[in-house]
Amino acid sequence: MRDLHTRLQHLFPLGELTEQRPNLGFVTVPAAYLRPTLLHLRDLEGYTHLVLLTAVDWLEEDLFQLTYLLSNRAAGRDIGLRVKFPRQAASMESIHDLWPTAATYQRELREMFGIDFPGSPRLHEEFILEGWNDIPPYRRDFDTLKYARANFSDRPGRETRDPEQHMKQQLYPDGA
Amino acid sequence: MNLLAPDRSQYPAKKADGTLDIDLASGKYLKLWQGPNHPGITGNMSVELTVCGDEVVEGKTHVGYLHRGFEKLMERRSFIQCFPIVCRICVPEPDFNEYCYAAAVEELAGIQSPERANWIRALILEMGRINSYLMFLGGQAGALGLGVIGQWTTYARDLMLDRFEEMTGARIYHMFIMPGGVRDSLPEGFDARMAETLREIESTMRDVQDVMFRNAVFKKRTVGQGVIDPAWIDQYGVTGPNARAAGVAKDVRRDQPYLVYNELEFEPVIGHDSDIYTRSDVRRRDLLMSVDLIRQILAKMPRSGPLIAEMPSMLHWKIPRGETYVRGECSRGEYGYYLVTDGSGFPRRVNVRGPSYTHAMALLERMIVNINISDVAALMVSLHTYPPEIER
Amino acid sequence: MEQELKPELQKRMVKGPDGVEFEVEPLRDYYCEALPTVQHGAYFKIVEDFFNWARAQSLWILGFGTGCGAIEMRPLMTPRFDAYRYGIQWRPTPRQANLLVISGYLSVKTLKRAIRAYEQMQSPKYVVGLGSCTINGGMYWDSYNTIKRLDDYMPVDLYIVGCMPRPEALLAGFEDLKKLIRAGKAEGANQYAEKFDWYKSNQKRVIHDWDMPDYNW
Amino acid sequence: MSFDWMKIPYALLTVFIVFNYGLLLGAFIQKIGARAGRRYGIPVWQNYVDLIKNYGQRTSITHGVMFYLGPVFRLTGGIGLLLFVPTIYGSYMFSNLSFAGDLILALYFVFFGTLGMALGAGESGHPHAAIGITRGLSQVSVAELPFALAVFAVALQYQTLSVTDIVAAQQGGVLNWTLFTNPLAVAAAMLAFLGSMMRPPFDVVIAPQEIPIGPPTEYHSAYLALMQTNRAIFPVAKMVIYMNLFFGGATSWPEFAVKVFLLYLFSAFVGVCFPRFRVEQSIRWFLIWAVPLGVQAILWV
Repeated sequence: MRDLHTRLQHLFPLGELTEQRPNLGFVTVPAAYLRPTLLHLRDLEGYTHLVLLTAVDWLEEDLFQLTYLLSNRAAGRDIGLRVKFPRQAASMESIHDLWPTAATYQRELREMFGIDFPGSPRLHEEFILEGWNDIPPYRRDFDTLKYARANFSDRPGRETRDPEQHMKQQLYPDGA
Repeated sequence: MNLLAPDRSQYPAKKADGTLDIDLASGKYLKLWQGPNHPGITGNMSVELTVCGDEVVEGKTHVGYLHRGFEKLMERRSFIQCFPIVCRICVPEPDFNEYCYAAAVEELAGIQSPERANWIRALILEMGRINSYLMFLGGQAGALGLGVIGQWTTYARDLMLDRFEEMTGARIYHMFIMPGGVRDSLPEGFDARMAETLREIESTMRDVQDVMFRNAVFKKRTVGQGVIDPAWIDQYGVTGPNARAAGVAKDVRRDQPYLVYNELEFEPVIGHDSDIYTRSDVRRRDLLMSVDLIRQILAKMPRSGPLIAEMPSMLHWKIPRGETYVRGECSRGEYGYYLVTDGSGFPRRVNVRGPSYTHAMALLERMIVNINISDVAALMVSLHTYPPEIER
Repeated sequence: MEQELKPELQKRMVKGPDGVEFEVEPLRDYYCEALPTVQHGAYFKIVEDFFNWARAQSLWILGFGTGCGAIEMRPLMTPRFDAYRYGIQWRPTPRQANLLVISGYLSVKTLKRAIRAYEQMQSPKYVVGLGSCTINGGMYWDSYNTIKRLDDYMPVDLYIVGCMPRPEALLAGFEDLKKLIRAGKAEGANQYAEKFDWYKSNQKRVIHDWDMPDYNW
Repeated sequence: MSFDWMKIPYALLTVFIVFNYGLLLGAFIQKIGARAGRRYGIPVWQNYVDLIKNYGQRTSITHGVMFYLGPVFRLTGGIGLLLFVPTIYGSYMFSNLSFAGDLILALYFVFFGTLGMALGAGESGHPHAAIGITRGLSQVSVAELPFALAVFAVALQYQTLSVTDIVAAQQGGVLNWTLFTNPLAVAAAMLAFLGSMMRPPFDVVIAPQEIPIGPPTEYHSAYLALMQTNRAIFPVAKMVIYMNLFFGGATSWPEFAVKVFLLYLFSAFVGVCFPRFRVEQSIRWFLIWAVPLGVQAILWV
């Protein structure tokens, strides 16, 4: 993993490598260098399999993180490319021409996070949700419980207990 | 026969942006929805077909009918509270969710699951694989009108569910592989009953081979149909039996051995023709290999030792900041969990990578073009797609 | 909340294959707009009882697996449990079915399809809610995309609890449903017609892009 | 010759017997299919209950006149077919109107129901019904071809078009049956028989998976009940024709029951263990296997 990172660092301004396992590493890539890095990894280093493309919402830092996870089957190694960019007017380059299947991931991210991928096919069609009228649901500032309470009626009789309090009462009824 | 060959000249022209120019009002094309309420569809999803005569011109997969927002729900549940809901992501083979989630959590929390638990985990995963394949074989035959195979394999699956039940207490959702280890050991006399079940499954598979795989009509419908070009495998992220049927020995159990697969003897099953028939055949042979693996596991597994690692208090369990990806080879392909933690007691982000995600969307839409309407169901089943892991 | 209709549902001029132009208004042309009415049974009680007996002995389930509970329907059709013995059969089209089994949680997107399937079924028709998630949300009580109470949206005759219910529970549930039908108590279709406005307002509160007629069959 | 009015109640009695026999037979065959899957299957009386339930449905909607007439045509086809051939040879009560009809009429009735169905299902407006109809018509037409050839072979062989005369010619021992006097024609006709029974491998028309469920997609309640009635009568009527033409007819009800049951069983056995052909595959199959047999049968004669 280290040698690959050193090789890549000569070509692209990469961040530090986080070596999660001997065969899995994560590295931060500036958004502008994502495409050349992906191409390099795919065509020269044998990382041909796009395992997944997903986003993480760092609300506190006001950042979105996209993770492109590539796999090299022959070497049994995976590398995750992290791309961070501001949450406002979130937009990212589409990679559906590198991997056709990425279009599906990008459709999902568009719908669930509101990240735009200009040029990706069928991007604006509804993917999972239908008639959604709130902010994209996977964003951290979307409160699913509040939405569920507002939209769906409860059946009376259901109790929700805080696990900590409940266990305290069950195990230490005297308040020890 | 030329009379029956489709006249391709009438197919729609491509527009500049790559989409097809389909004028429904011209009467040449018909829009046809296969699903969500349709027996020839795998689970609750739908394919929007545009057909010209009997040939499909364009197909669009629509999913989202089973979306429950797991990834969001898990963000507001503590690590241990997530454990009972992850298995609900995938019904025919729920154990992979439990394993991948547990392994990801253990890795980030620095917990080592005990040796014996790993063997039991591998056993459960292989049992789940057999179940899933049995469902598949029934579905594949059923999609072509051979209902009797489904009866036999579902019966065999019921036997396997009995083993699950005596082991975990549940038929479908076992909630057995928890972060840190497994819940319980094997019940008494499990080995003997398991051996009996495996024998029964093998005899069912012999019948299935006779009636299904040696059947002239079945061959006629499936050989040469729905071929996955090996070049598509990387482009579309094809994994599992779908890739193995195309001659690419993609098997996470061999490529990146997890649990105890290092100590087991097996060779990934591969096929060469990459058509519907080969994919079914690869799965059948893979099933028999799983039977063999279960025998190996039962023979080699340690019978004593801890089942669960020392765990921190579940109520105040916090995991330091980190991210990881854990994968396993489920019956449909590569199943993986991408887990991000931020130092709190809740996952920051969980992303489930189901194999059907790529198979049922981009790949299916590519493969469905130019096939006969009657083959749509067979093609879709042969990819072994399962919608809940697409939309979660 | 009025929404823009999808292009395929808008009123438009269409040129047919024979070159004649005609106007199409899909919502009006393709659907029947009549609202459901309360259907009374046969005039003689004994005839109605006889029909009810037949209805109970011949339950045709719509093969629509709305959720994960559908996986336990397979064992019901196969040797171990064999529900055919009890006159329970599966039909692929809603027109011919009289029992809609909501097999588990309903996402909003599926709810829309389930309502349509329900409305296309012919009276008398029955609904069985399967699993805890149809009763009060179950595991998905805080999910933004699944409904919590099925009986807000369609008249449910029977709930079968469990997550997921075992095939034995399903068989017992169907036997109970038969008792209800024989006793003439399973009048969900009439209930739906009577409280139609209430059901519709509930449904429209959840389904935000309502792009079909109120009652379509 | 003045019309014998007593024929009418007798004919109705025939229809009634055949109807009940058809319902029970259908259930029996389903049970046999279920046994292959190691199940018990439906109770024997299930078809009656289904029928009553469907007649007892409270609502039904129509899509137009043809939609209503479709099942009626189909039923007419079934009953017509039954009435114009002698159900029981030599019996005054149950040879029905066979004095009037001949083979050509019977052939026509076999097709009549399907055509009526096509019009009716077409009006239902459901695309699945339309697709089912296209498949059904093309498949039935091709399946009819070897049957027609076989029928002509038989007609040439016995130098008559009257079904009664053909049966009469086959009396007096098993070896007089067409089965032994003209085996090629029988083979061709039996292959056609498979094709017209709507069982696998030739049931893509009503296949639930390939497209649900073909022509009856929109049919429900009483319409469906009418079709079920026909489904009880029509196969039996068709088998009566086969029995008369190729297997020596029946001289009594028990003989009739056994022969029809065996014929039905033949198609069920094939059906249980085969998946379906696609339409163009089944057409090709008929053209390659069945039609040459039919042609040879004619040449043989």
